[in-house]
Amino acid sequence: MSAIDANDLLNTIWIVPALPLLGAIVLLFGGRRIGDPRSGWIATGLLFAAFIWSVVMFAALLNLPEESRHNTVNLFTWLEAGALKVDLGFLADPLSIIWILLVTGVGSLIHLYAIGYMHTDPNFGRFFAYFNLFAASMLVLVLASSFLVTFLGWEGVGLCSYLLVGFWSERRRASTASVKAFVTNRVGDFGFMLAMFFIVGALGSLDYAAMSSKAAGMAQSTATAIALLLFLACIGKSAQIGLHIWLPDAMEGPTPVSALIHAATMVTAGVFLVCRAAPFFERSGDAMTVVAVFGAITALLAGTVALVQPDIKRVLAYSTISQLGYMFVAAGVGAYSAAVFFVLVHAFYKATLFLGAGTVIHGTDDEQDIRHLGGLRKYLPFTGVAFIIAWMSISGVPPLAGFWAKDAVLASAFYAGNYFVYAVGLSAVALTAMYMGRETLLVFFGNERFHPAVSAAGATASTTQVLETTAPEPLVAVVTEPQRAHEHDATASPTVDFGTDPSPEHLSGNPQEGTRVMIVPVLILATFAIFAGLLDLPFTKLEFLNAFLEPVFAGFYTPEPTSFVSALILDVVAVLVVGIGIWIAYKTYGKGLDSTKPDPITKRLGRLGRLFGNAWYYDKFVSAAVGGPIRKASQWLSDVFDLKVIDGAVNGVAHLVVVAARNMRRIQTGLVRQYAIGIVLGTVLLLLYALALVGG
Amino acid sequence: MNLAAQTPSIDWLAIAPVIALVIAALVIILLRSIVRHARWVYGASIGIGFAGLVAAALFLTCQWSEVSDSGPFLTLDDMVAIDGFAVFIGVIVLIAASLALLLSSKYLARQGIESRPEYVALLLLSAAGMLVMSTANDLIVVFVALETLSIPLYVMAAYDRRRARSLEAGMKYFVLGAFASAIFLYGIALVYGGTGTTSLSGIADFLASVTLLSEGTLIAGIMLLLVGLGFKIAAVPFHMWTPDVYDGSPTPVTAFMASATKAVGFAALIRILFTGLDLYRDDWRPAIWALAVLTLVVGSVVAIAQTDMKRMLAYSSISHAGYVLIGVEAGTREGLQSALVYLLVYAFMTVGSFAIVAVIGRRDDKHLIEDYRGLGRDRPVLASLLALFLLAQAGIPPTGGFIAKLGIFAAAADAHSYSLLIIGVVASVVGAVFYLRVILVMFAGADEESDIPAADHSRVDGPTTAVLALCAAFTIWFGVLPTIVLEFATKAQLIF
Amino acid sequence: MKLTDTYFLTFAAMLFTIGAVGFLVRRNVLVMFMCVELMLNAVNVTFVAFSKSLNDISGQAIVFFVLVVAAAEVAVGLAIIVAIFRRRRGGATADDIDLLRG
Amino acid sequence: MMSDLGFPILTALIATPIVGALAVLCTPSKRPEISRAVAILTAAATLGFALWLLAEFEAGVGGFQFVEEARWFDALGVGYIVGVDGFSIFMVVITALLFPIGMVASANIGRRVKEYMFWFLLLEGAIMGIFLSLDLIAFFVFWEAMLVPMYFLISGWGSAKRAYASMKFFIYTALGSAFLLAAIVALGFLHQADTGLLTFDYRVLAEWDGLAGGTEKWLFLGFMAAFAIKAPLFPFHTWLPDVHTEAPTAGSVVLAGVILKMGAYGFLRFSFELFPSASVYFAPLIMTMAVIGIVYGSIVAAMQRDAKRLIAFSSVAHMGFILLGIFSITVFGLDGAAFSMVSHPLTTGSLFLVIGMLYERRHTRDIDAFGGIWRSAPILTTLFMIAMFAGIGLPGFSGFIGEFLSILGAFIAHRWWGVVATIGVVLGAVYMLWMFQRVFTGVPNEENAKVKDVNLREIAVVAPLLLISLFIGIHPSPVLDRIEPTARRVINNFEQKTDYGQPDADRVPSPSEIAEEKEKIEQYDTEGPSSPHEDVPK
Amino acid sequence: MSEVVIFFIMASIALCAALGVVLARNPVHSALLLVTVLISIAVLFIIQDAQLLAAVQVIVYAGAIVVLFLFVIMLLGVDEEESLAEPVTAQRPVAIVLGLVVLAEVLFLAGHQWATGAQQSRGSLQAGDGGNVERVARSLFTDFLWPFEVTAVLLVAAVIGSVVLARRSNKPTIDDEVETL
Repeated sequence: MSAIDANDLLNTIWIVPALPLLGAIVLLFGGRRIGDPRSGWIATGLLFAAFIWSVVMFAALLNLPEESRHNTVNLFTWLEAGALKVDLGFLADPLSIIWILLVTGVGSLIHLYAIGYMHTDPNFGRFFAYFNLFAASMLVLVLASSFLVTFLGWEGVGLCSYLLVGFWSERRRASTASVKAFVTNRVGDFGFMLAMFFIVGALGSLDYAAMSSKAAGMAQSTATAIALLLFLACIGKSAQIGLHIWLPDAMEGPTPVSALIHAATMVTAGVFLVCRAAPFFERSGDAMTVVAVFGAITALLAGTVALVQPDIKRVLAYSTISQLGYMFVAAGVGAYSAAVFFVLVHAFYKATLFLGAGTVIHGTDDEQDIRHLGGLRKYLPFTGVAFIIAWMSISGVPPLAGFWAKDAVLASAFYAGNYFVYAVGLSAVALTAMYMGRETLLVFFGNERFHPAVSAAGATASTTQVLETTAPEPLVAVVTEPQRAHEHDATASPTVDFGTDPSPEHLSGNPQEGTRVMIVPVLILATFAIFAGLLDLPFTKLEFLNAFLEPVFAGFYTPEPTSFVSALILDVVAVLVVGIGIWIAYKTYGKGLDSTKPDPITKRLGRLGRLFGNAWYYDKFVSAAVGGPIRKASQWLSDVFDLKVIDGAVNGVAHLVVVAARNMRRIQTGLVRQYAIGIVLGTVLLLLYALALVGG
Repeated sequence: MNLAAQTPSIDWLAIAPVIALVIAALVIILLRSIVRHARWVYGASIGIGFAGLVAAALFLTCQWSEVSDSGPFLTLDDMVAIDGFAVFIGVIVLIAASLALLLSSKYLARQGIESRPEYVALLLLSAAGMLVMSTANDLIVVFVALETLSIPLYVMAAYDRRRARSLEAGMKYFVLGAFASAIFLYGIALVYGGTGTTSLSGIADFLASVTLLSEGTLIAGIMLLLVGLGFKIAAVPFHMWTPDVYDGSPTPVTAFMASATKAVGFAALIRILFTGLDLYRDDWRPAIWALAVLTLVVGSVVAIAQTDMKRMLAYSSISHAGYVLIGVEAGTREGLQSALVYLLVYAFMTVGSFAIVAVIGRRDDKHLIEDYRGLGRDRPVLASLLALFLLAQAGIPPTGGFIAKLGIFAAAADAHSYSLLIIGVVASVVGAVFYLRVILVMFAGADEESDIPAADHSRVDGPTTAVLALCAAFTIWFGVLPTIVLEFATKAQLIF
Repeated sequence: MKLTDTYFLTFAAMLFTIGAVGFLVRRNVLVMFMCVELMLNAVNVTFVAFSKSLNDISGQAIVFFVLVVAAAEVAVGLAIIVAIFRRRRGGATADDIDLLRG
Repeated sequence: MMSDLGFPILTALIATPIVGALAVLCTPSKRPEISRAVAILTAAATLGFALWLLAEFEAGVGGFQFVEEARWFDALGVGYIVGVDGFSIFMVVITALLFPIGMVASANIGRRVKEYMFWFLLLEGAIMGIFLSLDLIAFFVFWEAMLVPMYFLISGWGSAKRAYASMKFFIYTALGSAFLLAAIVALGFLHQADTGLLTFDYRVLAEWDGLAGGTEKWLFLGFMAAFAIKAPLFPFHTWLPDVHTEAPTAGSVVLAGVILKMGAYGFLRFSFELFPSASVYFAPLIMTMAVIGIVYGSIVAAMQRDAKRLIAFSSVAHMGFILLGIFSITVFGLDGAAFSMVSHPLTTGSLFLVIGMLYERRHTRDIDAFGGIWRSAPILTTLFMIAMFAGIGLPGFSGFIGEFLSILGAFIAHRWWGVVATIGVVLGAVYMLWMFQRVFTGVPNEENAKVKDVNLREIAVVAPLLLISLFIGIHPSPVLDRIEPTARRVINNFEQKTDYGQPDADRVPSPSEIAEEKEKIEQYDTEGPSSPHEDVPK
Repeated sequence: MSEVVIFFIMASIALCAALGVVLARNPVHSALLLVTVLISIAVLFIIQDAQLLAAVQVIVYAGAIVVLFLFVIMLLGVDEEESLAEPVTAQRPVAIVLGLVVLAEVLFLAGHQWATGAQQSRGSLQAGDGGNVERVARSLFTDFLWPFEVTAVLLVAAVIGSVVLARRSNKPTIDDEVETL
């Protein structure tokens, strides 16, 4: 295959997003008719076809000489106004190809899993329509040849996230969480849009090509502004500290959604954007430090919160936030390929974890509280194995994939000289090992706390109902429905599920292992979670990924190990930290939990436990602000300012005229002599004017 | 003794319209005194009345062609000025008189009013006085004409003698009218003292040739003249009779008063100010400005608080006077034209409105706006016509009212009277409030079952139908294709 | 002391004022008419005085028209009053005639 | 340059609805279906003309096309002049589109159908006149005449407080128009005083350059009074919620879709070219008010309990974007505003139509009375959702293009206004999604569970709007290509008549610059990124 | 000098009588005082060279108009004393103040030089043949021919109007109000 052929082939890259888009359209209109399993297979099949095509694209790209491994195909001019011209174009370069492989590959597996998971859902077809639409949007996002097209995908994935989180629309918490997710993301989009405006202002174009060629020559302050604004978008999309509050709530969506969108792909779009817009970050310098520090702090804080969460998916959600922090650390210190590496690896093990959690939930009649589970590896052998592998991988146990990825990030931070970030990241590693250990041990090991025999109270209400009625109201609900929020005053705390003591639920029968369509993807992903490290081992010859990505980040400074010894020392330190984490988890939870007693970790942490459990009270603070002063101010604007002041001014003027009319009408007494007074008065005034004329 | 030799030359064409009307009136009176109780006398008098009006109109046409061909002229020792302006006002007067006569023809019988033939005669005599007024080139003629047109109106206002309201209207109109006339007359006296003549052209010549060192007498006189004329055109603060008199008078009389009297009042005002006191333009313009502002504001605002249809229309007619005053204030040729056009369009709009009021009026002679509730449902055509006239009065395009107002505003802009322009446009919005309220009552109130008894919706008689058709046709026609009338007005210039 | 027109005119103005004020303060319609007559007479004096000082005959001629008008007005005005009295006996008080107002 | 069809198509656009209205008047009252059919046919014919016009309209021409001229009344220098350019062409098409849709959507109007259709068609004729007139007086005639049918529509077929609403609408907007009339008249006569020619021909007056600065500002304010109220610009918006709430569905659609645009159109068409330096002078003020309107409208919208009121306030916010774009005085901003003027009718129209359908089913607009509609009426919900996302400016829908370009223009011209306006984009999602959540999600109560899903007619009413929105959202060039030459013409006018210069980023590069640019990119394509720069992070 | 005396006497009488017209309780007294005013003015006319007018003043005004007044007063039987109490608050002081202001304004405006007009614009008072009567008559029939003719119309209208209004009606009145009038 010659180079020209490869370019021609790459010009068909639009097929990759087109396939799932086609699926989305077909299923949106015909999903109901096509029916339960078939829609799922269509969606999965189309996405898998897209994966195949992505592989073809990958091959085509590899066929190009390294320095010209980028190909832009413009489908048509999207927006042409003034000096701005934006084509709907797709850029194929190593970065985007890696990403589409990830999206289509992991996506296909999760699609497959969802066929089993969503089985018997009344809106099965619609679910897959949204799922496919998400895949298409995500592919557009990463394949885009310009910021605006990326933004198209960016908003598209936000939309799909909204639709999927709120998929079970009759659940109030789900719909609220979906709104929260969308709105919080929009806050980030604020940054994205402003960044685009800045870019148009500075470069006159939104194309990545223009960025690459011109960013280096632009003013540093502008670059910093652009980079920070873009990072704001990333904070929103990737749930970094400040705008992270939507992600835990987004767990209200079906579990495959959490796996695909809120773990593997969409949330990593922020990392993608930082990599894609690296020229700005590089030009700025300061912005990179911000990114790294932000990432490190996020990694640490989210880890602390994950430590005490009782909900199986929320632990994973905070874990995701934390892991995303690592990715930004990597990007922030200039180790872009490490960031991408981490994204890939994280996708594998986090998807495994989520799907595993989904199987657990699915198999235990929607039980999500890890304190009510335990010993499940007996009942869910495959899932259990996969989950444990993923736990090991995420914790960074060598030689699983997670170890390499985490090591690459931390080492880069260290080599970049950012020791603060390194230290914070390292402590987060310990936390990761601890909370994942806690979760895995509580779910798959120890005593079986779900069993009716063990149940102390023997409550009859089903979990879903409990969730519906007594669950704390999420943030947005506080704003929209204060009266309802007051109904649950006792539990009207923010989104963080924390503090309710174990109250075992009743489960009829034993937990069920998932069907085959659910097990297979989990196992495949678990396999990747073991071996994905091979993609980019820290040995010069084995840095496949790094080498592949090299052309994209060519010219940027990359932190490199100063010596083999230092690298080794760092590795050892990391492994030690991981070991400590796992050891603590095992000491605490190895034997399961006594369901009549509170979670031991809260006791051990004391006040800190409450702080962590309430997610540093950040959600509470936001709720209080939005539900309190902001809501009051808005209400005042609406009820007082608009109605009384502005409308009041309008109606007041009208009223004044009417009052004047009534009063003037009263002068008309019907008495003819008074009318004559009017005439004389007029005469007096006219003569007065005459006097003024003559006298003046 | 040699008197005959010095009688002034008489251009009979100049006074022929007046004579036609007077003769018609006299014939009616004669007929009435000869055949006292025959039923046909009233019918015949209406016929004679129309004959007189048509004859007058024909003479006016002749005058128009005369003026167009050989220019305007003065006659009867400069007492009578025949110019385009006079003819235009004459046309308005004749149109108003004809419409009022049409309206009255069945109304009088329906209301059981006596002495109907005399009514026709008085209408004609009043119209004759108006024609005199429109051509008057001497303050004395203005005064005499003013009385000639007013005295029949006083009587006609009180014509429904069995109703206290009608009598009260006549009484108030008369008492205040006499009072205002006395002031007006004092004004004439002072102007006479100031200039030595009462002839408008004489005054103009005098002022042009002499620079007055002491102009106090003259200016005081001018102001008093403004009082007298302000009363006739119902300018604030000389307007207070208007609502009461319009309310109490028989509705066709109100229509006639509102349309024709206002027109000739303005005719006299314009002629005095433009012809006689042209040099004092800068002095009288602020006075007119103040009158216009007061009239616009009071007329528009007080109308909002009215609950009676006729009173509401009375206040609206006051505000219309304000618009015409804007045109007068401009003091330009354009201002004059716009005032003329406005008066013409206003005549149709207001007569149309009162025609409907005359039909809808209840037996007890009140005209509450509430009585119109549901009219849109019961009498859609009538309600639509009233809506049309009201919208036209509000100046909403594409009715004639808009073009008329546009002309006024254009004149103000042309004369740089921006303050009046602004006040005028705002007043027109305030005015829209009360017109719309009536429309709202008629249409929006149609669905609700109201316990207010439906007004006495009598059948619309033929002549009234004709009036409504004419008024509506003109209102729309002028709104859409105003060229002909506007060109007519362009030619209707004052002699000086 | 020469008798100038100022005397007459000032006198006329005073008479006019008395008439006007009388019109405003009296409630009897007939007396109100008489006050209007006072005003008209004041105007007549004015015309005559001006006629004299301007040495112009027209001032005197005009007074005739005023007289005629005054007579006609009185005739009609009194007729109206008679008509009102026909309808309702009682004092000729202007203040009582106030059906129309507002 | 000037296209000529040999057929007075613009007059046909104005006259067809009016003639149709008269025809409707002649139909028997007792056979409403005949009135309805005549009316819909008329509106469809008008749409046909509009589409023909669109097809014949020459893209790439900034000036007026299809100009027809006739004398009207010379005494006041008034003529009948009609013409279209890039700004008006789409307003005409949108008007022609929304009216038949509104009529079809008015199937629930059961009483006095004849009158309803009569007024509706008259309204269409008047609005066409507004967008086509090139004579200021003729423009004003249509501008003011439009009030009457709208007044009758609201007061006759509105809901409970219709009397108040219709009166407020009429008086408040007429008050603004009053100043417009004063300014028009004054302008015409100032021109006459300067040149001796009395005319209200927009093209002539736009050419004229003899206004003193102070006068120009006053006249601008006069025009602004009308346009700002109609648009409505904060704080002149309070008539809008009341009127929207009370108006019948089709009335709301037209009101939000077209009538609000008249204000923005007025600024674009008249204020800019007649008073360029005053426009520049007042631009910051108006941009400030527009930005306040964006944020304020969004916040207040969020607090509404009445669904139509909420959308009304959203219109305040959206009009804020449009006005912001206009007064950025950049090609971006004008493009964006003019594009939004096409897009907003589509989205807000759809929203009003769907809310109207809900109202027909539940007879309430109280948001809290709804809930769980998704289960009972999924297709209706889907329609609403699409309209909602189109409305909040999701890329891919038309709303985004308009908002993006408007804010971009504002950002380039006055950075901080752009920043605040962008906050409005965030807020836009807030209120719409909350409303969606409250109305459509959750478990329906007994009454909401009985809500019927939309029928085919109702889908047919909304779907075209959404499809067009989607189409021009993905492929906006057909619209932008026609708008932009006119936008450039206006900007050029600014640059010629005032010392205004548009920001660099918005200046279209010269061919040589473009070539240079291309070279650079090609260079990058072949050689990769340029050499690393110095300040590398540690 | 004697003219001055006559003027002051007559003017004082006229003003006092005029005040009497306004202040008299009985309308008959007012009418009689009005006659006094009219006659005093007739005297003033004589010293102003308006002999014809003086005569006409006495004949028409005093003889006809005031008699008409008296006639109506008697006819209607309203010749009793009436209260001069003022029911309308402030009407009286306002009227007096306004009246005085008008007077002051006129005097200020015109006072220092009343007659500023052209001399003899329509013929002199003294020149020409014939006496005052003839000269006035000539002016009436030449200069003022047209208003003179119009007054004929005016009088016709007044006659018709008076007759119509004063005629006794045989139809019942309409009680359109609670009978206040």
